[in-house]
Amino acid sequence: MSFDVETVRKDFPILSREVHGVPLVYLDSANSAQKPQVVIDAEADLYANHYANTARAVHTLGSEVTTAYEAARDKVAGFLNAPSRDEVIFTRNITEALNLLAYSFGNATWFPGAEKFRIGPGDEIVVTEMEHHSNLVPWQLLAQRTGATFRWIPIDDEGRLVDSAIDEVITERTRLVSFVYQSNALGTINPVQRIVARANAVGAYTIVDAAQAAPHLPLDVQALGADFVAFTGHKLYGPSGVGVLWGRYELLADLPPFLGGGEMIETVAMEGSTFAAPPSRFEAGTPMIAQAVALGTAVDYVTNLGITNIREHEKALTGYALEGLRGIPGVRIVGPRDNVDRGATISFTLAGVHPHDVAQLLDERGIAVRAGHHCARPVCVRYGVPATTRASFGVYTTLDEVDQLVQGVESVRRTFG
Amino acid sequence: MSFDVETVRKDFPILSREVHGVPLVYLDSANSAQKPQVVIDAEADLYANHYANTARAVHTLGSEVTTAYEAARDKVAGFLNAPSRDEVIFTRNITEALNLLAYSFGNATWFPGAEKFRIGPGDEIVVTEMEHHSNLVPWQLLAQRTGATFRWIPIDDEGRLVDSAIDEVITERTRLVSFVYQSNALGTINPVQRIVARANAVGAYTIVDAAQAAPHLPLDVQALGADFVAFTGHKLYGPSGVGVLWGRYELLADLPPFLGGGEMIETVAMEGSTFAAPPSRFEAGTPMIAQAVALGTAVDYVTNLGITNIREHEKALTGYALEGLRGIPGVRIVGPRDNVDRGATISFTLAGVHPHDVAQLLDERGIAVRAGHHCARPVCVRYGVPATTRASFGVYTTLDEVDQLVQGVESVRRTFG
Amino acid sequence: MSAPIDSMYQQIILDHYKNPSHHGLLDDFDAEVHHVNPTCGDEVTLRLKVKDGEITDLGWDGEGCSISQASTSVMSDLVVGKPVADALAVQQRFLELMQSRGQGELTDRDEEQLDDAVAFEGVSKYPARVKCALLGWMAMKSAVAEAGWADTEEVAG
Amino acid sequence: MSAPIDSMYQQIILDHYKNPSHHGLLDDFDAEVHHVNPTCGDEVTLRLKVKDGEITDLGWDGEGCSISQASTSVMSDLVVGKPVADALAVQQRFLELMQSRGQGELTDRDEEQLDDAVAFEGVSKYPARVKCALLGWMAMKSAVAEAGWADTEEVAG
Ligand SMILES: Cc1ncc(COP(=O)(O)O)c(C=O)c1O
Ligand SMILES: Cc1ncc(COP(=O)(O)O)c(C=O)c1O
Repeated sequence: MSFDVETVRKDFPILSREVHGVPLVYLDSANSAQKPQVVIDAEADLYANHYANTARAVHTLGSEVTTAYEAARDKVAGFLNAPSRDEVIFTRNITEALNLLAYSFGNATWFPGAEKFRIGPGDEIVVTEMEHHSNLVPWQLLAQRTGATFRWIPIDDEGRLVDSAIDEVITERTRLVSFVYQSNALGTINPVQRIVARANAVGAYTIVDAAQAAPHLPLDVQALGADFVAFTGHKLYGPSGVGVLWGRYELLADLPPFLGGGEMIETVAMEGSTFAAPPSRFEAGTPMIAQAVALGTAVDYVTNLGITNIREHEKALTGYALEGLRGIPGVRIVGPRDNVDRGATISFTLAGVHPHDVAQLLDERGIAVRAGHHCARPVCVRYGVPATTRASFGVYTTLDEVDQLVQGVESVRRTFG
Repeated sequence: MSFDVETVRKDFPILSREVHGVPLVYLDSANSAQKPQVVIDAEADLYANHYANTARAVHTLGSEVTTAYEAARDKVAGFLNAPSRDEVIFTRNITEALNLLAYSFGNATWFPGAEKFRIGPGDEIVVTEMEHHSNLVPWQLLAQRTGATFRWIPIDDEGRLVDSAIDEVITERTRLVSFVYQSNALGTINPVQRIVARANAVGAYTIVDAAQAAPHLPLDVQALGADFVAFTGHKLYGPSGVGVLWGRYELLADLPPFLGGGEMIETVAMEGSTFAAPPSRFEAGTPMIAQAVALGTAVDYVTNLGITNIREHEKALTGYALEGLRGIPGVRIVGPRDNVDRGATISFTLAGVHPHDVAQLLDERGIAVRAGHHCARPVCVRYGVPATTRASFGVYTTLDEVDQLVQGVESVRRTFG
Repeated sequence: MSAPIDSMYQQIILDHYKNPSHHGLLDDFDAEVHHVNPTCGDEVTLRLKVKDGEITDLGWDGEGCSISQASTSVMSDLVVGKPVADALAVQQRFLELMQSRGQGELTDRDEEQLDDAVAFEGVSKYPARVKCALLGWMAMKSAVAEAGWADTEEVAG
Repeated sequence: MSAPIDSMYQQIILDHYKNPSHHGLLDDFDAEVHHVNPTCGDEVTLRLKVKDGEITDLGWDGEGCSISQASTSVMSDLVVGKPVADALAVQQRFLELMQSRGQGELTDRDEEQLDDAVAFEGVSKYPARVKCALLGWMAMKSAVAEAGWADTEEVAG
């Protein structure tokens, strides 16, 4: 590990908190990550010293805030290795980014010049069985609106996509494939390039849900090769309320608008309106100004730690935790059991104890983990469990915290034994 | 005035800033308001001490943050005098709130059980000629999607709705009337109850854009009588990135969903999904957690000052400013000239000088005003001007600042004279 | 290594979870209801018999966390053999306790009335878990209504 | 009461705004373009004549703020009578100055080349106004291309 975790921890004020009289052990970063002081300060400083609305004012504050907002766009473009800053669209979260695409594709039905995005009866929309609801429901709804068929690539017992199904499910009828890079429920890292290659071969658009990948893996949109990639700020140590959609400029340029309103227009008349070029076309209304700026700070923070250092750090934690948890009688890992092609997120069940009870008892020891279906209910259905307990790690997680997790689960087992 | 403006000013850190070496005179609150320290602290405190994701975790931080988020909903419900807290939906901004309605009405075309919201050819959607683009473009797009007819109530030379047109334009064919309470471009306060009564008489749904009303006028949804009311947080001294949609529960209960994703579902299966009750149904994905909480703080702040005190304070400022500006040769007020049924927003032109030049020269004196079409281009078209200069006031604005504005405009006139 | 003294998981709760009372569905019943907690998926199916204004028997089956299962068990012990009015009164008191956010003051009378159910006091501090604790109680209330004994006033009067 | 010394509104700008050069459209021209700044609605229509690689005449009409109108006037003075290559070189230098965000260093050569246009240096500090200052210059560049003299290299060589 090329960064010192104890130094990193000092950047996060909440980590000095106690819970039930014991120090907080925060193992719920896949749900939402904690914020370093620099990110908190970035928002506060903007409000206290430079705040105004963006892009709409000629006065000094307006100019300062616009510069800060657009600088955040540059930072995100750099983080994603995007060919152009105009390909970076700020959204509320990744959920909005994915719905933006679903609605813009839907609007292609009637929007002039957008024929190439049209989807209708006979066409197929493909996702995977391990999607987060935010990358599943928008496409189910789009299929219902357009009459297209909704299909999915199944997962195997180890929590991986069934490889042969990739070629079977993605066919000449497929118009669009939207899939997760790293699963939030299983930890699985999917073969993005393999899927993109298959989709390209049949002429389907590709969308990558990088919500869980962004904080943990290098995210190079040119290397991934997909048409659209989205992530969410709050999991990347950024503030709540901001996310990002990246898309190829030549596609964004023809994609119909989603939300109508201020700043996304070219000209408005009562008789009809025309629309601005990307990214403005997709940023209707007053943006999440302070949040986008602070997301820029978060991107800097992560870049400074080094995403490969982070990956290395988390990989060590994951291997150690998998080993510890597998050693407890009754523990079943839901997802890849080995530390290969998987991220720092571990879902498990404990025989005879409901996941909510596991999580609650861990909380009484200061350990914060999540229990539930993690917004990926089909995964639970697939493995025949009502829910799982999930521990997930971040830049501030220590091996000692993993020890506490393992001891905690062992103690839960004995309480219910 | 029952509050002391000098005391209020101390709550806003940015007001001690200088611009071009002179103290900031911020007269652009209608664009976005400045933030009191308590609002800035509310976000920062949440991140530093209580942060986690909402509604998804059984651990202590998750429980604390959920409590804080839901308490903000209670505060907003109180602020709006909403019959039920479940009628309060957090959105990104009012632009999203209005688009949410436009898309949900659009989804009624195919959504089971939503027949009563269906709009199609032969139906009419009505707005006014003074709408902000955010309450105009979504309805133009909805009309295009559904084949409905888009109509509008015209405005007169003084910047008021043509009263007789209210009855002429809203007819038995009207399905939906969406209109602004207080115009951001003209300052006009519209007769909400008059319009709602007419719409009710013909069985049309009513939507009130209260973006400019919320910070300045009592906003009692029960007294207004409309079906839906929306506002935006950043104009109400709250953070950027959060807004509110209020709707009658019995309507929200049947309204189709908008964005699909986490937390808006009841149950998800690959074969199809069902949706949660309001407000969750309309809050897909991780919400603007810290922003909603801080909006709650902003609502408390405004409530403590007292909205009627604020109105009184701003009315005095507006009267004084109208008088001062009207006294300058070449100044034309665009909007109501008198201080009756109008808010603390004054648009004007100065003969022979472009509005951008007026604003820029005022900025050189530290005075921040906005120049442009204020996202209401049809208003400029109506009055045959390319743009206007707009000064707008807030709780922290002083009579002395109004003097500086008037002197500034006079000086611009002489510079170009 | 064990849970803290003020743990939500009182021994009484664990005992009821491991050995639930009135578990298993009745063959002879006046009403059946099925309740689900959509947030976490906990489920309970409950059947009961009412005779002359008294809950003469109750049986249930369920799936979920220890809080929902144990609470249903405790509820069953408390209401079987009681007049409907009394059962609903206990239900009401339990509901209030659960909604007290850890601020509930238990009088001696409460302790007597709620018996084992006082062990759930700690749950009220966790809004996310309150619904778990209430699941069986709400099901009982619905079942009573289903059986035609809804109106407390009337029954009590 | 007047604007500060470092005002964006240098006297030169105000003078050009009040008495614009080459204002009015030509009847005899090789190319016409119409440019609009969508952000603020400023417009310019520009016609020019090119003969033997030299801009022999140029006339324009427009609407908008003093920055866009004065800048177009200054540009006209600078390019009329110049070889296309030189005009485009000045245009390029002006563009750089505008994009310098107030950090542009003006050499003596720049001052000579840009002449009155140096008065717009202050505009570069205001991203929102840079497009205003560039409007006429961009129109000129387009018009030259339209007239068939796009490639600087070629023209210069
Ligand atoms: C009347 C009115 N409606 C809608 C809006 C849009 O608000 P927002 O940009 O916060 O969505 C504004 C302000 O910009 C407004 O003044
Ligand atoms: C894989 C994945 N996709 C999408 C989301 C949705 O993110 P958000 O709620 O920020 O929109 C999440 C997290 O909740 C996730 O883990």
